[in-house]
Amino acid sequence: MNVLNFVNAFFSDSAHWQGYDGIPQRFWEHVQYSVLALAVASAIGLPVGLLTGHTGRGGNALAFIANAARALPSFGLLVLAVLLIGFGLLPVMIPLVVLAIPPVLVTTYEAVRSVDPAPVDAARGMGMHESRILFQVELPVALPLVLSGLRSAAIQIVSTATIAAYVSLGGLGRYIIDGLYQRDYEKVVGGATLVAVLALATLALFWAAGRLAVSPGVRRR
Amino acid sequence: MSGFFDIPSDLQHSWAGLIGLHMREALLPVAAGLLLALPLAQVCGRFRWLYPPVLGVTTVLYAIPSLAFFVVLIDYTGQTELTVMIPLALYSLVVLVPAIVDGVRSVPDETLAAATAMGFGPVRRYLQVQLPIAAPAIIAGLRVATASSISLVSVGALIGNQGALGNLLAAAQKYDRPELAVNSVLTMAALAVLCDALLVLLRVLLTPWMPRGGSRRKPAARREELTPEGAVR
Amino acid sequence: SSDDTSDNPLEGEKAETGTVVVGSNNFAESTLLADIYGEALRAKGLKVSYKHNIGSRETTYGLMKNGSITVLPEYNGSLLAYLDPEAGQESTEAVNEAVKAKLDKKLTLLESSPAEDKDSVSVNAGTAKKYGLTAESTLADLKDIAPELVIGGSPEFQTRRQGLKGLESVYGLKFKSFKALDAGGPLTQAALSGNEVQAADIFTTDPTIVKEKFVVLKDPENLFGFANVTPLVHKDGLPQEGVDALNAVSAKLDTETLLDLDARIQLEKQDPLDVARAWLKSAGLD
Amino acid sequence: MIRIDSVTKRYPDGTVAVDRLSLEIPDRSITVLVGPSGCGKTTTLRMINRMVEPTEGTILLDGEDIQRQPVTTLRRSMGYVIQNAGLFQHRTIVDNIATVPRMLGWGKQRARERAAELMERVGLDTSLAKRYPYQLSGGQQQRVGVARALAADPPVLLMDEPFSAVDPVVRKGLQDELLRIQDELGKTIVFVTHDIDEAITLGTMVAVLREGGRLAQYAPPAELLSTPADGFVEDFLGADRGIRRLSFFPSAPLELTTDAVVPADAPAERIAAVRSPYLLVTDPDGRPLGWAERDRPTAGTIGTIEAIGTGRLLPYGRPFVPGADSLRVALDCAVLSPTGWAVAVDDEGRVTGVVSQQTIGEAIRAAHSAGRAEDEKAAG
Amino acid sequence: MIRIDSVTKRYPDGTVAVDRLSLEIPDRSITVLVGPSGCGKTTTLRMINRMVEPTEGTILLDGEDIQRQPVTTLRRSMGYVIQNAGLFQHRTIVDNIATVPRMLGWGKQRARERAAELMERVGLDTSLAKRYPYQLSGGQQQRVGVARALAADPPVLLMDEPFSAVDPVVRKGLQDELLRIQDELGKTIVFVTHDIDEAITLGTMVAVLREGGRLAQYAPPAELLSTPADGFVEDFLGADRGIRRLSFFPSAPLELTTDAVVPADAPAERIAAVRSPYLLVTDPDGRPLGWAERDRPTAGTIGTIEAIGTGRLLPYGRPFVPGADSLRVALDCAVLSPTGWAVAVDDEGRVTGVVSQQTIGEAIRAAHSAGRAEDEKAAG
Ligand SMILES: Nc1ncnc2c1ncn2[C@@H]1O[C@H](COP(=O)(O)OP(=O)(O)OP(=O)(O)O)[C@@H](O)[C@H]1O
Ligand SMILES: Nc1ncnc2c1ncn2[C@@H]1O[C@H](COP(=O)(O)OP(=O)(O)OP(=O)(O)O)[C@@H](O)[C@H]1O
Ligand SMILES: [Mg+2]
Ligand SMILES: [Mg+2]
Repeated sequence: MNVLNFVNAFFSDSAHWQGYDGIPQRFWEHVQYSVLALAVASAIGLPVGLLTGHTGRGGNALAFIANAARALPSFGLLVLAVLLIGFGLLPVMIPLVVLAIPPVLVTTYEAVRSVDPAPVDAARGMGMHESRILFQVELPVALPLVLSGLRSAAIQIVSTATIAAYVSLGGLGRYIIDGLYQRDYEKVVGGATLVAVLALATLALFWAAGRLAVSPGVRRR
Repeated sequence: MSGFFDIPSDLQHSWAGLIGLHMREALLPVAAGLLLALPLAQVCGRFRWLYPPVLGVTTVLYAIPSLAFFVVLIDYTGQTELTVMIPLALYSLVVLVPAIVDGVRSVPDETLAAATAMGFGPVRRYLQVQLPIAAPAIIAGLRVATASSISLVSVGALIGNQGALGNLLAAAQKYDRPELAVNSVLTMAALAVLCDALLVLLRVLLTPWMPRGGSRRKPAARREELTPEGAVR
Repeated sequence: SSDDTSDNPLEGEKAETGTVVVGSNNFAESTLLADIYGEALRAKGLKVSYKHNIGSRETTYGLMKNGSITVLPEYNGSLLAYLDPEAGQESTEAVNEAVKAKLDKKLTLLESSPAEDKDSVSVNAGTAKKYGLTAESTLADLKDIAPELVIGGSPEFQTRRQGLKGLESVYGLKFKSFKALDAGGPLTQAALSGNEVQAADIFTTDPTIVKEKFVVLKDPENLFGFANVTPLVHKDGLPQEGVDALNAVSAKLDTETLLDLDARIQLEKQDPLDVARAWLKSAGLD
Repeated sequence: MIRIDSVTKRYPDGTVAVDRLSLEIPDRSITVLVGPSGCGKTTTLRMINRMVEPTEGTILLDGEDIQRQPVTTLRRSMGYVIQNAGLFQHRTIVDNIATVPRMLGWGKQRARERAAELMERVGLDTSLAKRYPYQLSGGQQQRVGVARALAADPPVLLMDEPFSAVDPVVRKGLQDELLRIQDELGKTIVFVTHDIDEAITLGTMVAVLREGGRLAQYAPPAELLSTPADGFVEDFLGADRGIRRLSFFPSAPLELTTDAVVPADAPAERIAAVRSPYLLVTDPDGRPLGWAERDRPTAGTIGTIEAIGTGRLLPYGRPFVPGADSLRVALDCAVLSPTGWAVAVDDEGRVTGVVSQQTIGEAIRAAHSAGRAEDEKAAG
Repeated sequence: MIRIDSVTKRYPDGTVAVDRLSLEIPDRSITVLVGPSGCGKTTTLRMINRMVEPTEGTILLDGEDIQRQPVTTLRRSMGYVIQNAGLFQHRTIVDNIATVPRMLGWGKQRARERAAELMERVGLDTSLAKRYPYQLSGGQQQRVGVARALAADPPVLLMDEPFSAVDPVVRKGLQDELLRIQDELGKTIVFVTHDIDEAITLGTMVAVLREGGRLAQYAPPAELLSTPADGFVEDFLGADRGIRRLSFFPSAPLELTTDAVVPADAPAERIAAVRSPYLLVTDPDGRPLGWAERDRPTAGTIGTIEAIGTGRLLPYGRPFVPGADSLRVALDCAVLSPTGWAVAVDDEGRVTGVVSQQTIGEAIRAAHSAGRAEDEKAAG
C-alpha cells in the first residue's frame, strides 16, 4: 500500500516508456493541451485585464464575470461539452479555458490597478500616449503579478487537463482514469506523480521567466 | 421521464436531495480546511522560515488531480463521501493558508505595535486584533475555496455515485440525456454564486469598519477585491 | 491486476442486517438489471437498497466479497474471464461451474438466464465497407487489417483477457492503438460512429448496433465466451425466498426481452426503474 | 522618574541602534528625543516599555529595574502613541479608547464613560464615538490615539512621532492640545520627533541624538538654542537660533511707554507733547489704528490727526500681549512695524503701551545675562 | 508667459476645486501656489498641462490657448515633477532621465549623455546612473525626478509638492538646489506646496489659495509678509512674519564698527582705546574668539586679554556674512549674542566688524521706508 512503491513500480516498468500509451507520448500530449488552453485563456484574459486595469473601468463587471466563471464546474462543463459537441479537443479546451480565465483576468486587472499611480501620473504628465503608459510603465511593474496569475492558471490547467482522459483523449490523465477502471494503483499514482512533476516544471519555468522578464528594479534584487 | 428535473432513479435522490448532498460534500471540507488552516497559518506566521516550504507542499498537493486523490483514498476510506471530502479539505488548505497568513501579515505594523504596547499578550493579540483585521482576506480565501469545492465534488461521480450533482453528469452520459448535464452545471454554478454572495454578505456584516463605496482609492478598500488565486478547478 | 483485495478495507457502509443491497456497474443495462432484481426481491417482501454505478468489475467484486453488496447482476463468462483469464468456455453450465469453483467462498452464482449480452468487437459501417467485412466475418478476418485500425473500449478492456490481451493471444490481432472510452456506453458508440475508432468493444444488446449499422464480428474461438445474465450473490445476505425470486427472474429473461428493455431506456429515455417494474409486472413477477 | 543607565542596543544584524545612552527623564514633564532618521529614537523609546530589550545597561522606573515586573503590567502602566495613531481599524472610536480599561477588567459601561470623558479631553466631539477610524481625518485619528493611551490613566506616556503624518496646521493644533493636556494631567511624557521645532515647542528637556544612537546633548530647549554642545547640534538646530530662543523669555518685564499713544480725537496739546517721532493713534476704545509721523504733516491740521480718515496712517503690524507673549513675539512686532516700535495690547486688544526695538534689545541682553548669572551660580 | 484666465474647475461630483482663478505667471521665475489641503493647487497645476481640463475659462501659453495644441506636444514642452518623484521603478536612473528625450526620438547615446549631464546638474553622482530607483534615498530620487523633468529642456516646469515627502534637512538641500538650477537655467516654474515657508523661500511670486480654489492673494513673498491681504492670509503666514520678512533685506548696507574688534595679542593701549563696553577678541588670523567685558577685569592684567586662556570669554554666538546673509541673519546673530552685537565675518570667517542690535534696527526701519517709498511711487 505504499505510495512510493507504486511510484517505483510504475516508473521502472519499461512498458510504460514506449508506444502510444508510453510516458513520453502522454506527457507530450498533456503539455500540448496545457499550452493550448493557457494560450487561449491568455489571449482572452490578458488584453481584457490590461485594458480594464489601465482604465480602471469595468472592474466590478470583471469581478462578476470571473466569479461566475469560477462557479462553473470543469468536469461538468466537460461532460456537457462532449454531449453537445461530441468528441475532439474543443470540448476539453472549453472547461480548461473557462478555468484559466478568472486567475489570468483578475490578477492582470489587479496587477495593473495596483501599480503605484505616481509614475503613471508622471508618465502622463510627460506626454506619453496611453498605450505607451500601459506597456512601458504599468506592465513592467505589474509583470510579476501578471506572471503569478498566469502561473496559477497554468498549474490549475496542468492539474485539470487530466479530465481530457475521461473523454478518451490522451494526456497524463489517461493513467489515472485507466488505473481507476483497471484497479491499477501503480498507474494512478504514477500518473499523479507525473502531473505533479509537470506542475513543478511549470513553476520552475515561470520562475525563470520572472527572472528574465522582470526588471531588477521591480524585483528589488 | 426526460424532463429537466427528472432525476434517474439510480441516483436515489431527488434534485433537492442532490443539492443538499452536494452542499454537505462541498462545504464540510471547507469548514474543516479552515479549522486546520488557522493553526497552520499561525505557525507559519510565527516561524517565517516555515511558510515557503508549507507553500511548496501545498502547491504540490494542489497540483495532484482530484481524481487521483479519490482513487488512492478509496483503499482507505472506501467508496464514501469521506473519500471525496478529504482531498477537498486539503485543496482548501492551499487557498486558505496563504489567505490567512497574508491577511494576518497585512495588519499594519503600527496597529500591532500599539497592541503590544498596550500589554496585549500574543494570544489575545492574535484573536482580538490580527484575526478580525484579517477577516476580509480570509473570507476572500473562503470564497475561492468554496467555489472550487463545489465544482470539485462533481468529480466524485467517477468513483461511484459520490459526486452528488456530479452524478447527474454521469447519468447524462449513460442515458444520453444532455439536459441532465445542463441541469448539473447550472445548479452547481447557481450554488457557487449563492455561496459566494453569502460570503460577501458575511464579510460586510463582519467588517463594518471597512470603507465602502466611493473610497476605492484607499488601499484598505482594495484588499477585498484581491482574491487569492488558488485551487479553482 | 489486483484480484487479491481481501485485505483492502473496502468497507463502505456495511449492509444493515436484513437489508439486501443490490449493486450495479456503471452502464445502463447493469442499472436496469439491478433494478429488476431489486424490485423482484422487494415484491417478495424483502428490504432492499441500491448501490448503483459503482464502476468496473474490478471494483464491484471487492465490494461483493466484503459484503457491502449482496446482489449484483453479472455476466457469467465475463466473470469467469475476470476470475480465471485462462479458462476455456464451453457451455453456460460449464462456465457457471468454473465460476463457482473460483468464486470467493462467501459468494455464489444463482441460475443464469438465457439472456445474453456479450462483449464484442464491432466495426463501424465505413470500415466494414472498406475492408469488405460482413455479418459473417470473424475476428480472425481482422488479422491483416488490425494494424490499421484503432480500437476503442473501456479502460479495463485494455488489460483484460476478454479484451486486447485475448484478441492478441487468441486471434493474433495487434491494433494500431487503443482508445480508452467507456464500457460500451455513449462514448464508445459516438467514437465508433464518428470513426474516432474503427473497431470497438460493443455489447451485443446495444440498440445502437442496429441504428448505426455496426458490424459485429463473430467470435469463433469464444474469446468473449458466454455472457448470460446471472445474479452474483453473497451467501449470507440473501434468504431463500430471495434466491427463488431471482431464479424466477432469470427464467423469464431472454435476450429478446433484454434488447427491448435496453432500447426503452437508451432510445426512449425511460427510467430504468420504471422499465424494470413494468417488465416485472408484465412477467407476473411483482 | 525614568532612568536610562548606560543602555546599548545591538540588533541581531549588528546594527548598533543605541550606544551607551544615559538619560534621566524627570517626572511630570515632557522629555523629547530628537535626531536625524535612524539615530535610535524609536529603539530608545521602545526599550522603555520593553518592546525592545536592551543589549546592555538597565532602565529604572522609579528606582526599580523594569526587567523586574511582568511585561504586560509594565506596558499597561505606559500609554503609547504612534504615527498614524495605530488605531484598531476594526473597532469603533469609543472601543478603541476603552481597550486598556477593558483589559484591566473594567465594566463595559464604566470603560465607555471613561472613553467619552477622554474624547472631550482631547478635543473630540463625542458624536464621533460610534465611528470607525477610517471615517476620521488624520488629526482626529491622532487625537483618538492620545485618548486611548490616556485611558487607564497611566503615569507615563510614550509618544513616537505621533504628529508627523498630519499637515502643519493640524499639527500645530495637536501640539497645543498636548501641552494643555500635560498641564492638566501632569504625565511623564517621552516624546520622539525628528522635527527640532516640535522638540523645542514641546520639550521640558530635549535629548539630541546623533547617528549610531549616541547622545549629543541633553538640555532644556533654551539652553540648547543658546549653547549648542557642538557643530552637530548647532547644524541640527538650524538658523534663527537666537530668535527662536527668545520664545523662552517673557515679554512682561518690557518697559512700555504710553507717551506716544494718542487717541484719534486727542486735543492738539496732547499731540504736541509727544516727544517720539511717531504717534500710535487709537480709536475711542483704545484699539490701535496705525502710526502717524509727527514730523510729516498729514492731509489735515497737524493738531488733530486727520490722517485717520485718509488712510494715510502707517500700518502698526501686529500687536503683542505682554503677559502672554514672549520676547520673540515682541521683537517680531517691532521688526514688522515700520516705526520699529512694537504695540502692546491687553487681552481685549486695547493698547497698553508701545516699546521700541532698542528697549527690546536691552531686555534681551538682560535676559541673557540673567541666564548667564544663573549658569555661573550653578557652576560655582 | 502662462496666463490663467478666469478658470473654473468643477469635478463631475460637483466639487468646485478651482473658482474663477486668474493668474499671470511670469517667465523665468518661480511662481508658487500655496494653500491648505484641498484648496485646488494640484487641480490648477494640472490644468496647465491639461491633465485636468478646465470647466470654464482659458489658459494661455505665450498668448496662445493651450487647447489649440495637441496635448502630448504641450506636455512634452513642460516638465512635471511630483511627490515621491514618481520614478519608473523598472528603469535605471539614467533611463528614467532619458525618457522624454527618447520619446522625442533622440538616439540612445545622445539621450544617455544628456541624462548624465543632468545628473550632475541636479547634484547626483553619475556613478548612480545604473542603479534602480529603489536603491536611492528619497532625496536622491527627488533629484532624479527633477532631472527627468529637465531632460528635454522644456521651458516650463510644473512641480507638485515635490519635496514634501523628504525630511526637513534633505528638503532644505533640495530647495537650495532648485534655486541654483533656476538661476542657471531660468525656467518658468510653477511650484505647488502647502508649506508657506517653502513658498516664501522659493517663490518669486506666491499665490495663496483658499478653500474652494479662490485666490486669496498673489504677491511677491516680501509683500505677502508685510501686507497680508486679509486675516486668512495672515493666519496662514503664521507668527514671525516680521522676522521672516527680513530675509528679503540684504545685510550689506549695515555700517560695521571695527573699533571694538581686538586681536588677543593686542597691546594694552589698543584695548584702553576701545569705547564700547565689550571687546570682540580675535585670534591672530582674525577669527572671532569671544567677547570680553571691558569693565569686568578678567583673571589677568587688564591690558592684555588673559581671559582667552581662562575660557572666560563670552560666546560670540554665530557670525554673519554681510554680502551673503540677510538682515534676518544679522538680527538673529545680534539677538543670540550676549552683548547684543552681531559679529560680521568674511567668507573665510575673519571678522570684518561688529554691529549693534540698535544699528540693525535702524537698518530695518530704513529698509521699511525704502519699501514704502517704492510702494508709494508705484501707487502714485
Ligand atoms: N529590528 C531591527 N533590526 C535591525 N536593525 C534595526 C531594527 N530596527 C531598527 N534598526 C536599525 O537601528 C537604527 C535605529 O533605528 P530606529 O528605528 O530606532 O531609528 P529612529 O531614530 O526611530 O529613526 P526614524 O526617525 O527613521 O524613525 C537604524 O539604523 C535602523 O535601521
Ligand atoms: N477627480 C476628482 N473628482 C472629484 N473631486 C476631486 C477630484 N480631484 C480633486 N478633487 C477635489 O477637488 C478639491 C481640490 O483638490 P486638489 O487635489 O486640487 O487639492 P490640493 O490643493 O492639491 O490639495 P492637497 O494639498 O491635499 O494636495 C478637493 O476638495 C478634492 O477633494
Ligand atoms: Mg522611529
Ligand atoms: Mg495636491
